Amino acid sequence: MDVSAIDYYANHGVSFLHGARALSKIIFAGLVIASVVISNSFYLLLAVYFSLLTIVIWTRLPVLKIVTIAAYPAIFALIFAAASWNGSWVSAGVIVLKALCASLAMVILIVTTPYPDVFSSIEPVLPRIIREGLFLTYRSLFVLLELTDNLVKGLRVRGGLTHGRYIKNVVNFSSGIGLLLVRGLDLSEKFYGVLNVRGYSGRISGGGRHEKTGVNDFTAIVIGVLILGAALVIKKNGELSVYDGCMLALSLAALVLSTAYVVLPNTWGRAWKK
Amino acid sequence: MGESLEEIVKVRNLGFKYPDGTTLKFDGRDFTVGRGERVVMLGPNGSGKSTLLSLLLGLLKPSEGEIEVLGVDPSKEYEKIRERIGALLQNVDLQIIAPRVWDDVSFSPRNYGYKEEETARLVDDILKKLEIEHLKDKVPHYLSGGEKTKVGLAGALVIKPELLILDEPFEHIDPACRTELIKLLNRVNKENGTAIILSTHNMNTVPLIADTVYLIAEGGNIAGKGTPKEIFSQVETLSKCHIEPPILGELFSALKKQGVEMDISLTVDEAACTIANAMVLSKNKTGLG
Amino acid sequence: MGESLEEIVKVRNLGFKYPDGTTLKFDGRDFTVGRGERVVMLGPNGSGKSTLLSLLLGLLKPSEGEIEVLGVDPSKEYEKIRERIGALLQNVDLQIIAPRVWDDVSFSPRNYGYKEEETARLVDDILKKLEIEHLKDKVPHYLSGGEKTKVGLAGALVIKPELLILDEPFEHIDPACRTELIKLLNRVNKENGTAIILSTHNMNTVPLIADTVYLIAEGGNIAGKGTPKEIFSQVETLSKCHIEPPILGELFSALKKQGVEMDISLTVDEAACTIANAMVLSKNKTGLG
Amino acid sequence: MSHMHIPDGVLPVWIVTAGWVVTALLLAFCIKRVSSIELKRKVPLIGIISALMIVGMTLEIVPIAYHINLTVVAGIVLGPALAFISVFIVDLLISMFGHGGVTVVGLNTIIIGAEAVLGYYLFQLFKEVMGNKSMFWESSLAALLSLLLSTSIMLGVVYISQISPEKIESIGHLVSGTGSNTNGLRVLEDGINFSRFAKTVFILSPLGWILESVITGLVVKYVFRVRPDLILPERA
Ligand SMILES: Nc1ncnc2c1ncn2[C@@H]1O[C@H](COP(=O)(O)OP(=O)(O)OP(=O)(O)O)[C@@H](O)[C@H]1O
Ligand SMILES: Nc1ncnc2c1ncn2[C@@H]1O[C@H](COP(=O)(O)OP(=O)(O)OP(=O)(O)O)[C@@H](O)[C@H]1O
Ligand SMILES: [Mg+2]
Ligand SMILES: [Mg+2]
Repeated sequence: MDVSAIDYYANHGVSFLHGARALSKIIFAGLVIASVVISNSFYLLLAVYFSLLTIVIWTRLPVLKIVTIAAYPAIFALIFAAASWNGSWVSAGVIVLKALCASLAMVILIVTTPYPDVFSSIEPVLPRIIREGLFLTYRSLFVLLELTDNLVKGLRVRGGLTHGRYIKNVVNFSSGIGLLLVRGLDLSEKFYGVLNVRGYSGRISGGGRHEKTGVNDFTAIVIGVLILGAALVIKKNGELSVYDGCMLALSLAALVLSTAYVVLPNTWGRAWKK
Repeated sequence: MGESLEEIVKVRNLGFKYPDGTTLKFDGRDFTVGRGERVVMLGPNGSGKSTLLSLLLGLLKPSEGEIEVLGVDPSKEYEKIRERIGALLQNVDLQIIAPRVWDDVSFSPRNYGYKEEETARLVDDILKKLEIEHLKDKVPHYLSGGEKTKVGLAGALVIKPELLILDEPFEHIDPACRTELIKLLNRVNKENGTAIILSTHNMNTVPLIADTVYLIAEGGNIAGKGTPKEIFSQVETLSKCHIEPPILGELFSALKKQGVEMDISLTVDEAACTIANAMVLSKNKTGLG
Repeated sequence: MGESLEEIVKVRNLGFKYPDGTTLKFDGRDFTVGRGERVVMLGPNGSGKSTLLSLLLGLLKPSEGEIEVLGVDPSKEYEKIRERIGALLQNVDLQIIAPRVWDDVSFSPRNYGYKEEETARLVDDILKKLEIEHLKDKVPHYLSGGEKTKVGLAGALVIKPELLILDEPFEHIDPACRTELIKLLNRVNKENGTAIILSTHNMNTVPLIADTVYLIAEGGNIAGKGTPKEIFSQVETLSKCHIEPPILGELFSALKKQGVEMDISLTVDEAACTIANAMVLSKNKTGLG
Repeated sequence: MSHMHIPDGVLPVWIVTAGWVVTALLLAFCIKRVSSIELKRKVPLIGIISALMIVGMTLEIVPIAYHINLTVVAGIVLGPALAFISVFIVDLLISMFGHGGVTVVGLNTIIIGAEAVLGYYLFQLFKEVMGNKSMFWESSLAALLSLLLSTSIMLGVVYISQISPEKIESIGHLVSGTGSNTNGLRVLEDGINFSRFAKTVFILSPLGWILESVITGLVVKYVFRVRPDLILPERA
């Protein structure tokens, strides 16, 4: 979970998804997750994953990094898969793919949408303390990340983290976390002062920016609808119908073509430019 | 200067005690700020500058003495005057709370219930004035130190306050940026008649930004008050407050020691004039004699 | 000075790229530090001073170029030399790790496996030298800014390093404390032959603490190298780096503009001498003429 | 991996929904309790502690899945109601970062929130009983126990999820049919072998528990030495 990288991509990317409104992308992610939840077809899930990969490639962000970030829940899914092992790789694959697809859909949302926009879109359904808490958490997160960076540097320079001396490292590291906590509480006092002085009465964000709905939003939602549609069709017709094969072939083709078009002219590493 | 002005801040015999027992007593002299006055507070680390500013902002409640800001007691009725005060606390990083620069600068007007168009107009105005329009949609953690200071300042200035309170605004920013900031503050002071109270450890900026200087000694004691020139010639009080005069002040005292007596000037241009004149004079004098 | 000394830091064509793509190239000139040399880095916000210091400390891995500190590549073998280097990074607050001052100052020797008596002796020594013995049992959290800086410095100096690296050590501390700190650093430099590399935005301290000054321009470019006097007379390079010369430098250029030409002096005493002499001279000249 | 973030799509819809409902109710209860206190002061506090938990999660001690959570520390510093709210915020945020499931934010909040709340009460209890000077043992034991309990809750959730109405039939079918695992636990056709799942979790988790509780102990000990007012009940 590389928060700084995620945030940086969201704020500095230029793809069609970056140009879409937050709400459209939330709907897109919702549709994908809905299809993941209802579907038990290995082939369909694989097709969904390929489609999502295609989208990641089209965002022109570092593909490997994003896929790695989104792969985290797969570790837990693997435990579930191992526990429900019935001799079939396919059903294990279904569990892992479900986790992978859902998480990649969320990551696509968050690496293409700056957080204020995401939060503003879900604001209406949240109680005030959580809404404000979300904004301040995110703001504090970056202040703390910088402090953490400083702290780790300090520990290393002063011999507090040494290769191979695990116990000492853990003790020193814990002191560091304690220090961070104490500093953090000071910071919260200061935030409180600032809120007070600036007349806080329950409005931290200025709401979403007034963006226009455009072709990008349409594209995002249509992709989502198509995926959900496919899931529904397959659910109705049972697994391993002709549809599965079609979906898989289609998504694979899209993936290969996109890779050829977007990535190969550059190189894997250079696809992302500042 | 400042004597005949309406006093918008009055502090008398103020005392404050932190929960851990640290006690500060701002006695010795009254602390007053006139309308449109530019006041600088100097004092050693831990003398209580930030504490005094927090008291003025109603963030702390005095344990004794009187305090009046824009006619009310800030610890009781800050809400009444908060729309007339802008503030920038120590550590700008924490000053910026909202997720985007525009949201942050518009924070106060939105919370004070200004109309949407009014807010937009005020924000655009101040962003233009501070030349940071291009930062409008940025997320604060991608701003540089100087930019953060400016955004914080924009948030404080957006409601055209009568009083601006700044705690060490010049730390961590490079000299070029500092000079720009000083110009900006002076412009705001002149155009809107905004009074400014600020604390700093940078003595050389003092002559550029202060009408009146207050010296705070250890424990909060208000040990001196005067124009920069007056203050920086009170060598004893200064050393009592662990303060060194700005370089030019030191230069003139060093010259005095060497037998060259001149009027103290604290800005470079003035000082150059003084010295050049003195040379010409001494030439002439010898020439005459 | 410094040319004939053994070079303990050598940096050539160094480049570094942050994960987000920000690229710094420390080119234009080699960056070298001799044994016992006092080096100051100046540059605008975001020019890469802190990055360069982190590279020297092996905290970051260069993406290109060569870097050698005390004979080894710090990004690979920092553990070999770390007992010979002391460092204090930007933001002292987070460098004071242990819950008591004594624990903190003894942090490095304890982690490097020094014997107990040895550690105790070293710590007592440095506390005495910095005159902060009375803080021994205090919780660092409650110390003043200046005291914190001193404790941090004690923690860096306790192992008698050959090289001391300080990132903006003078921020947030009052002038008296700053002067004291400068004295202290100069004493350590003289007594132990410790080389010092520091970055600062406070131009007026530079002449007091620097043998050599490096100017870093935007993007890491090493735009200038020289003694403080040399550097501060290169007006063009300075303005390229958004740096203003120290007040005395400005004074002498202002005097020059007014037709009074003198050698630039950057410390108060020197400047006073120069000016006093010039006056006497001009008197004499006119007297003679 | 001191606790598990349940991923999306592995549990049946009904229990996921139930998780949201229960979390919503608990949140409503907590918010009600908090809003009587001054909200303006609490929001930045929640923000900072939630951020600290997320920072903890980004610092992987043993690579891949062992990171610290600081939930018990959050519980001790914030008290139960605020800690629960804070855990919800953390879960919501990390689900966006692809770190845990989205649909299961409700369930995960219950599990991890329980950890924080239990941590708080256990710590208070041990503090009374043990009266240790350094707070190390109190807090690390509290952490260890609450991790054990929250893992049990998680296992409970997974177990309950097996008893879905639609599965009841198949259970009957199984019992009469091909028979079950040797240890007598139910093996569901499409579901999870619960005993195998529990075993895996109990094999993988203890390393995480121990790390987390040692670090919790050390952190609390540190905070207690530096700012005892944050740990002791006198705090405002
Ligand atoms: N929250 C606090 N609890 C206890 N003591 C405090 C607190 N904040 C400040 N103090 C103490 O009050 C005194 C005044 O502190 P203050 O921050 O006002 O000084 P200052 O003049 O702003 O110093 P600096 O120049 O370092 O910013 C100091 O002795 C300080 O240690
Ligand atoms: N962790 C980071 N990730 C990305 N970019 C960074 C990071 N740290 C620094 N930078 C960027 O690298 C450049 C150099 O930063 P650095 O902190 O070295 O500057 P500096 O000279 O120390 O500035 P200052 O005088 O403000 O301390 C800046 O543009 C900065 O934004
Ligand atoms: Mg202060
Ligand atoms: Mg720096």
